[in-house]
Amino acid sequence: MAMAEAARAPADLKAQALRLFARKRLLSFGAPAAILAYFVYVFFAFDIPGLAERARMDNAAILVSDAYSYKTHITHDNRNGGLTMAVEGENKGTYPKGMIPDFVTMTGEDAARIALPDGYAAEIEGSTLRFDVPDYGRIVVRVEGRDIELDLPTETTPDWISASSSRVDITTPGGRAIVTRARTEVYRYRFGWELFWFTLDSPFYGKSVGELASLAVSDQQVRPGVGNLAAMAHDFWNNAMWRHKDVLWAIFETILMAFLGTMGAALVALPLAFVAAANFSRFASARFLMRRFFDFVRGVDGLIWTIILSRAFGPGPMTGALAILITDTGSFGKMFSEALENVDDKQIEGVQSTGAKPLQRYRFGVIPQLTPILLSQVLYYLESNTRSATVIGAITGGGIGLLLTQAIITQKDWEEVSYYIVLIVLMVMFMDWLSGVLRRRLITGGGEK
Amino acid sequence: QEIEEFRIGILGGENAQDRMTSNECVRAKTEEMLGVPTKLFTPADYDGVIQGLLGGTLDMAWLGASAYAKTYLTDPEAVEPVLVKVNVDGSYGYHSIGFARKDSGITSLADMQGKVFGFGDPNSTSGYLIPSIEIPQVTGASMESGAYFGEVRFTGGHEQTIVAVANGDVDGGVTWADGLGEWEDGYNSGALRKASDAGLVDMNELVEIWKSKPIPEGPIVLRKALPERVKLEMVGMLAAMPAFDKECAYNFMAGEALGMAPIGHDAYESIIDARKSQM
Amino acid sequence: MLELDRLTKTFGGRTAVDAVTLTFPKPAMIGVIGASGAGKSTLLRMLNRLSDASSGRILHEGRDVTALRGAAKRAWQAECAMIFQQFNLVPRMDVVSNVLHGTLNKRSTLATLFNLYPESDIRRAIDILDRLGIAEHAAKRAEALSGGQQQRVAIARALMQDPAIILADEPIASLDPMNAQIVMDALRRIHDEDGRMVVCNLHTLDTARRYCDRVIGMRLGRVVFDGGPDELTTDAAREIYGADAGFSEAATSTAIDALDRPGPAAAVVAAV
Amino acid sequence: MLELDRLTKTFGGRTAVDAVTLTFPKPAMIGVIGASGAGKSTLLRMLNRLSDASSGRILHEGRDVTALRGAAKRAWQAECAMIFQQFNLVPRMDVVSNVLHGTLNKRSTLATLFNLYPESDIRRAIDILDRLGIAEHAAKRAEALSGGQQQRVAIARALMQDPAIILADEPIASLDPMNAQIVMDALRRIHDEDGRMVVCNLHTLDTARRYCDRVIGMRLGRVVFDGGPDELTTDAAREIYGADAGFSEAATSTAIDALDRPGPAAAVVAAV
Amino acid sequence: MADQTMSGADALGGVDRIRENYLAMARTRRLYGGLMLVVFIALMASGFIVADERNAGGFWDGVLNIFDFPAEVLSEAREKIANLPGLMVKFLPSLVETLNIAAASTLLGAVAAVILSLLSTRGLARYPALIGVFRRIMDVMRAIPEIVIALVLIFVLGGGPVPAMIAIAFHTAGALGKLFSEVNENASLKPLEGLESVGATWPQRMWLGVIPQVAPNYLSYALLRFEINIRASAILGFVGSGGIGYDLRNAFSWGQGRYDEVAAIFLLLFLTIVFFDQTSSHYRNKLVGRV
Ligand SMILES: Nc1ncnc2c1ncn2[C@@H]1O[C@H](COP(=O)(O)OP(=O)(O)OP(=O)(O)O)[C@@H](O)[C@H]1O
Ligand SMILES: Nc1ncnc2c1ncn2[C@@H]1O[C@H](COP(=O)(O)OP(=O)(O)OP(=O)(O)O)[C@@H](O)[C@H]1O
Ligand SMILES: [Mg+2]
Ligand SMILES: [Mg+2]
Repeated sequence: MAMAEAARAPADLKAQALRLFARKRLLSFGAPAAILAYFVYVFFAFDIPGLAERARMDNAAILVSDAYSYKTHITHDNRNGGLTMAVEGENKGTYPKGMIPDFVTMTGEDAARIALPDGYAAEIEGSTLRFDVPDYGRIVVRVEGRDIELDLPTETTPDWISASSSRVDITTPGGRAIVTRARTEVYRYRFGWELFWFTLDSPFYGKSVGELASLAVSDQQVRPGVGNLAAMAHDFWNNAMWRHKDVLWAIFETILMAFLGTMGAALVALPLAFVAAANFSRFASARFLMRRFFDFVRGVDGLIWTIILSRAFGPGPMTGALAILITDTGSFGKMFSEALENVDDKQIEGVQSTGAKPLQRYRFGVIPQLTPILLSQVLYYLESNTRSATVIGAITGGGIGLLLTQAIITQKDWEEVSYYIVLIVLMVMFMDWLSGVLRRRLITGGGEK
Repeated sequence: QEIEEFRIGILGGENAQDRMTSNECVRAKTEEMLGVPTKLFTPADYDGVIQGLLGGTLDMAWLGASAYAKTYLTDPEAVEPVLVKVNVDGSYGYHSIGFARKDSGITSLADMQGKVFGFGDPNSTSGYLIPSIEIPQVTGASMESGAYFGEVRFTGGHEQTIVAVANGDVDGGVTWADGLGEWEDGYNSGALRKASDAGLVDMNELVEIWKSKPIPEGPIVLRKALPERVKLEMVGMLAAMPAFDKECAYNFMAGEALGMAPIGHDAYESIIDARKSQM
Repeated sequence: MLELDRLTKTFGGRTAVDAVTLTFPKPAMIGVIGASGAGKSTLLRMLNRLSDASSGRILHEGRDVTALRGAAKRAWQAECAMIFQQFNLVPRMDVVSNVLHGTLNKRSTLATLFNLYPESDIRRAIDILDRLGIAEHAAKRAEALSGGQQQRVAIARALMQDPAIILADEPIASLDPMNAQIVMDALRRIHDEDGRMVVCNLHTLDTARRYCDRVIGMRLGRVVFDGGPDELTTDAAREIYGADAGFSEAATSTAIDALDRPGPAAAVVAAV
Repeated sequence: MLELDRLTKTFGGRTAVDAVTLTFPKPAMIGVIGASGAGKSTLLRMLNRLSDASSGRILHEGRDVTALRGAAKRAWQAECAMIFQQFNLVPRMDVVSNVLHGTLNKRSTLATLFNLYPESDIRRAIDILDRLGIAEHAAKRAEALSGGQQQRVAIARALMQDPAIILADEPIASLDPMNAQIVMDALRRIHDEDGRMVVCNLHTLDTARRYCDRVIGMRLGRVVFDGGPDELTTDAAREIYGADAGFSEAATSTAIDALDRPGPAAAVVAAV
Repeated sequence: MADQTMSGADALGGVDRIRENYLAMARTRRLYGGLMLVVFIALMASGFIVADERNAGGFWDGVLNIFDFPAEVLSEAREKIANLPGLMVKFLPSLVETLNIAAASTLLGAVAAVILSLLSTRGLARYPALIGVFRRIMDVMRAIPEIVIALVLIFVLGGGPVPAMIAIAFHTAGALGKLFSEVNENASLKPLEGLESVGATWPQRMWLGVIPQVAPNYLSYALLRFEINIRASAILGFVGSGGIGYDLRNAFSWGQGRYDEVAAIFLLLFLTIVFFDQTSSHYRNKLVGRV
């Protein structure tokens, strides 16, 4: 039995082990403690206690509810008279003459009753608004000359009514009403993205899927001279509210920026990488300069290149593509030159020994070794640049990034914001999938291009 | 000499799509008149349009006064102002409006001492240039953070300023309005009106704390290098538009207006001086 | 007292362990032999509850072990230590930490995540390592040790659990004959000195004969042999391995003295 | 007629090849032997113009090869094919493409960059592969082949160059004895059938003796032996390798029949 | 002259068949290769034309003026070169804020990524049935650009560093989660089984069995991410999230007269990025070399 090989007394070993654990403990507490201390610092540096106060949860509620619901405005012009009904209060969503939403009943020339959910109801009659709230009673708001009069069933004004002599704002779960001297407005909220498929002026508006399908196959042309399917496609494509055409173009522009930028950068970086690679470049100074050049264009972010280029090229996708191209030339240049430094000289020598010309040497001795690394990097960047292109587009480029940031900044079209976000996520996931597929096929499968 | 296409730049303030929509009829008319493809561009901020004009990649834009001043100061030969919008009452101008939340108790600039103040875009006339000159005249101190206000920030644009004030992110801010009509409506036109109409803010909850002297409306500018014929045709069409296409004019000018009046560089000398003083 | 009652495990359509019924009235050193795929590992994994039985029961001191869930199951695992062919240590951690993992079940999760083991445990770990003759490597990383040393660390971890039962799944299959002997000696000594039950899957008959009190032979998931080491004749072995007359025991031997035997055995030893 | 005239190569202060003067009046199969670092590879690399000589000249048919530059130098390389110990193929490309690299010097750069080789070249490449017994692997990637097969592809590439001289730098050092024999047989056959000159660096004396018409021994950059294979006695070998009396030829042998010899040789073969 | 012992081809139906097969293969490959090249060139060319068309300024007109803007900035910066050191000091706090955003979000994101990746690796997952769910969660987190979350959060939380931090951390969790789970897949399961056999709980198995194996790779990826996040955090400043990006945007936007500020901020930012880039790649090489 070889148990006597212990050279040192167990007591010694125990002390040693205890010291080891003391050290380990210090580390296992020290590291989290350092991180925790850092977070405490950040907590105060970022003023997070103050943030809790400033956070506007009601804004969040608007955002969320607006993202999946829409409102229909019923507006009475208190100066000139006349009722208009419009989805989101927008011109493009205005109900044409003779068409009214299903929850409105016209009770006169300038009067309408508006059914609201949960037993709420509103009635506009000229410049008078009657608003019924279940378990509370009827609120009457009248515009009288320069003043607005408010009649409440209770003595005190509840906190969901904001009233001054020139403006009354009633916000209830059933709907919202705002009266100013200029106009009386009632909002009714509904679930969904209204007019997503067809706008009110399209003959296909309001039809169910079944009806549309049967229309699509019937020969009876809704719009004479155009096939029904083509008419539907046209109306959807040119939807003035959601502008699917522009949005799709924007997505395309974004992908275009990423594609042109990435591929262009790869093409530019490849020859430059040879200059920066120690085993291919004879002049140390050229190598050094090329490396610093790579560091420089990479260090200046794509976004800043966009700004710099915007003078020469103006707004548009070309500017964005060039910005990506410039930044990634740096990234690719660095990676390719590292890959070049790791190439196997044996293959090059083999080709060289046959009397091959320098270009042939690179083509057969170097490129086949480089292709897998090159392709996988390029495809990886293609995916990640789709995201960068979204950001760059937000500043000058154009594309979906611009649409998105603008929609966010106006802070009211949250349903469009969610539409764009969904599209962006799908776009990036698609590019991710595509680059994965290409990577697998080109690198493991097809061999030499 | 001839041009191959005509490019119009549009300043921010609205959803990019809405901006395209509002200006679509002008684009169509231009295309028809000049007989070359005409395109609209909607960069994200003022600077995007200015760079486009300076680089010669945009041919026309409707600038703010300060943005024009920047263009002029960078390159006097880049663009020339040609037209300006005239309000219904015949004036051409608007105001920079300082405002705060009612529940903050702030009612004037005096209450803002030590508080956080928000500008909009650095190239905005009403959101930065004019208040940065006129407010120190009231407070008697500079606009540096800590000099009078506790902190001075740029929010990035008029819309952001309004939300920042409503959120309590900044205590007071400046934006633009025509100064006509009622405060409760957010005046007749301007950023406040839009925000209020969108249900973003309740004007009952905001108070006006400061109002600038009238600011000259920004000019429509054309690239100087354009052929004279093109310039003349464009000026003629825009000036005549309110007469022959009311709706297009309404969309283009973002509201009711009397029309367009010719204007030259001289009208903006004072703004240029103002801008120079900030450099 | 450990009882297996019609213990069965099926993978898909395949039955790996087929209604095994066995009774172990008192702690003993038990060897389980059988051809590759006979179900030895599966049996041990069910005992330790690393895999769940498809049917049948395991009773320990009258308690149904197969029915345990969550913390109770983990407590059983702590009572019934497992030693693996590939040692299954954490290679980048030092030896003492690996041994201390034997106490994980007893200590609070949070404390162990921060390396807070009681000092007494550390002392005991070193004692156990010393008993197995590898105390001097206490502070080294497990990956820096030889196979035989790593297996002894694994045994130390098992002992650290202070288990009633030690299960060893081919503990010497990855070891050279020299280390194999050291490890088997250690297991036997643990049984002799501590009176723990040791169940040991073995590939080689002579090891089973030499070290075990009782040998169980498995074939295609069933128990086909159960008896003392002396009853394990060549015929019995043929039965267990389903081998023909050409079966030569030496071909699978890992005992050191096999090296001295003549013939092709030497070459095979090197290949094991 | 190939002549080396005081050919010298220094690396920094070190002289790798030291004023080597040799004359090869007619194509023959020549073996170059010598200890590691003797300068064999350097010599061959200078012949192929992969490295430049520090001083001295190489004359081929009266032409000074050392002075060639640019296209003329590449034309010389095409005339004087090189085979490497590690094959130096492009592993990700198929076998035929690798063989076709032998024509790179003759074809236009642009066409070859796009892999556009004349069909007649492709036919010839496959004929050559067939001659070397590996035509059936024509469409595989080079990396998918065994070492011996890869070396034959390298020989095929050399033949594709239709060279006057074939230089082979330890062509069998990475191969097992079986493949070594196949490759050496192929080289010899090329010499015999096509009448090309073959210069072959070798590690092993018996290979040199068996295959070569003339053997050159190098030591520390100098030629210390030059004669027929029969003159290569054990004493001569001691001189070349600077070895003491303990030198045993068998220790470096790679010939297949070495396997049958008694003694420790067998073990050493496996280690080579 | 073919030597029978060497010609293996005869057995397989002759060298002719091999030759024809190879020639056919070479032809199809040439065709596909050519086709791919043509498609690629066509894509690049048409993409270029479309982008050029949709851009305000054309590529060829612009290329000549590419240095106009930088020249303008540089000439002003050169005039006021004396201001630069002072300005750099002035903007240091902003830089620190940017770095803090990057560091805090990398830390938060990495912690979330570790958990997500463990939950979504086969063999390690706590709830194997939910692996797909966690993977999709990571995909979505990765797909949303930071700017989107930041802008939405600014609306709710107001401007400042917190929206940027959350946005970057969110994206980081998804991006690192994917990389981490690839690392996890290569971790040996043996130590885990060993720990399971002693009755260790899931957190114990992960912390003591997996983390020691994968920590160097984790760290290396996290460092790379930190580098990326510094840029991201600077960019988010552009849209109102504070830090150095905010100052840079304002200075850039104002233009002439503040180009010295632009130069100072730019220099500061650039040096920082290069500094972290170099240090992190140094340490990454060390870490991965050690494994
Ligand atoms: N996880 C599993 N999934 C499917 N089948 C399994 C699994 N584990 C074991 N098996 C099957 O169960 C049978 C018994 O396997 P087991 O590993 O218990 O045999 P063994 O006697 O330990 O063999 P060895 O000596 O090779 O370790 C085999 O047929 C094996 O293929
Ligand atoms: N590129 C080089 N730079 C510096 N020294 C070199 C270089 N190539 C070879 N040498 C040196 O020149 C000498 C001869 O090397 P060479 O490779 O020609 O020997 P060899 O006989 O081929 O040896 P081996 O059998 O190991 O291949 C050696 O001392 C070697 O270290
Ligand atoms: Mg087993
Ligand atoms: Mg050599």
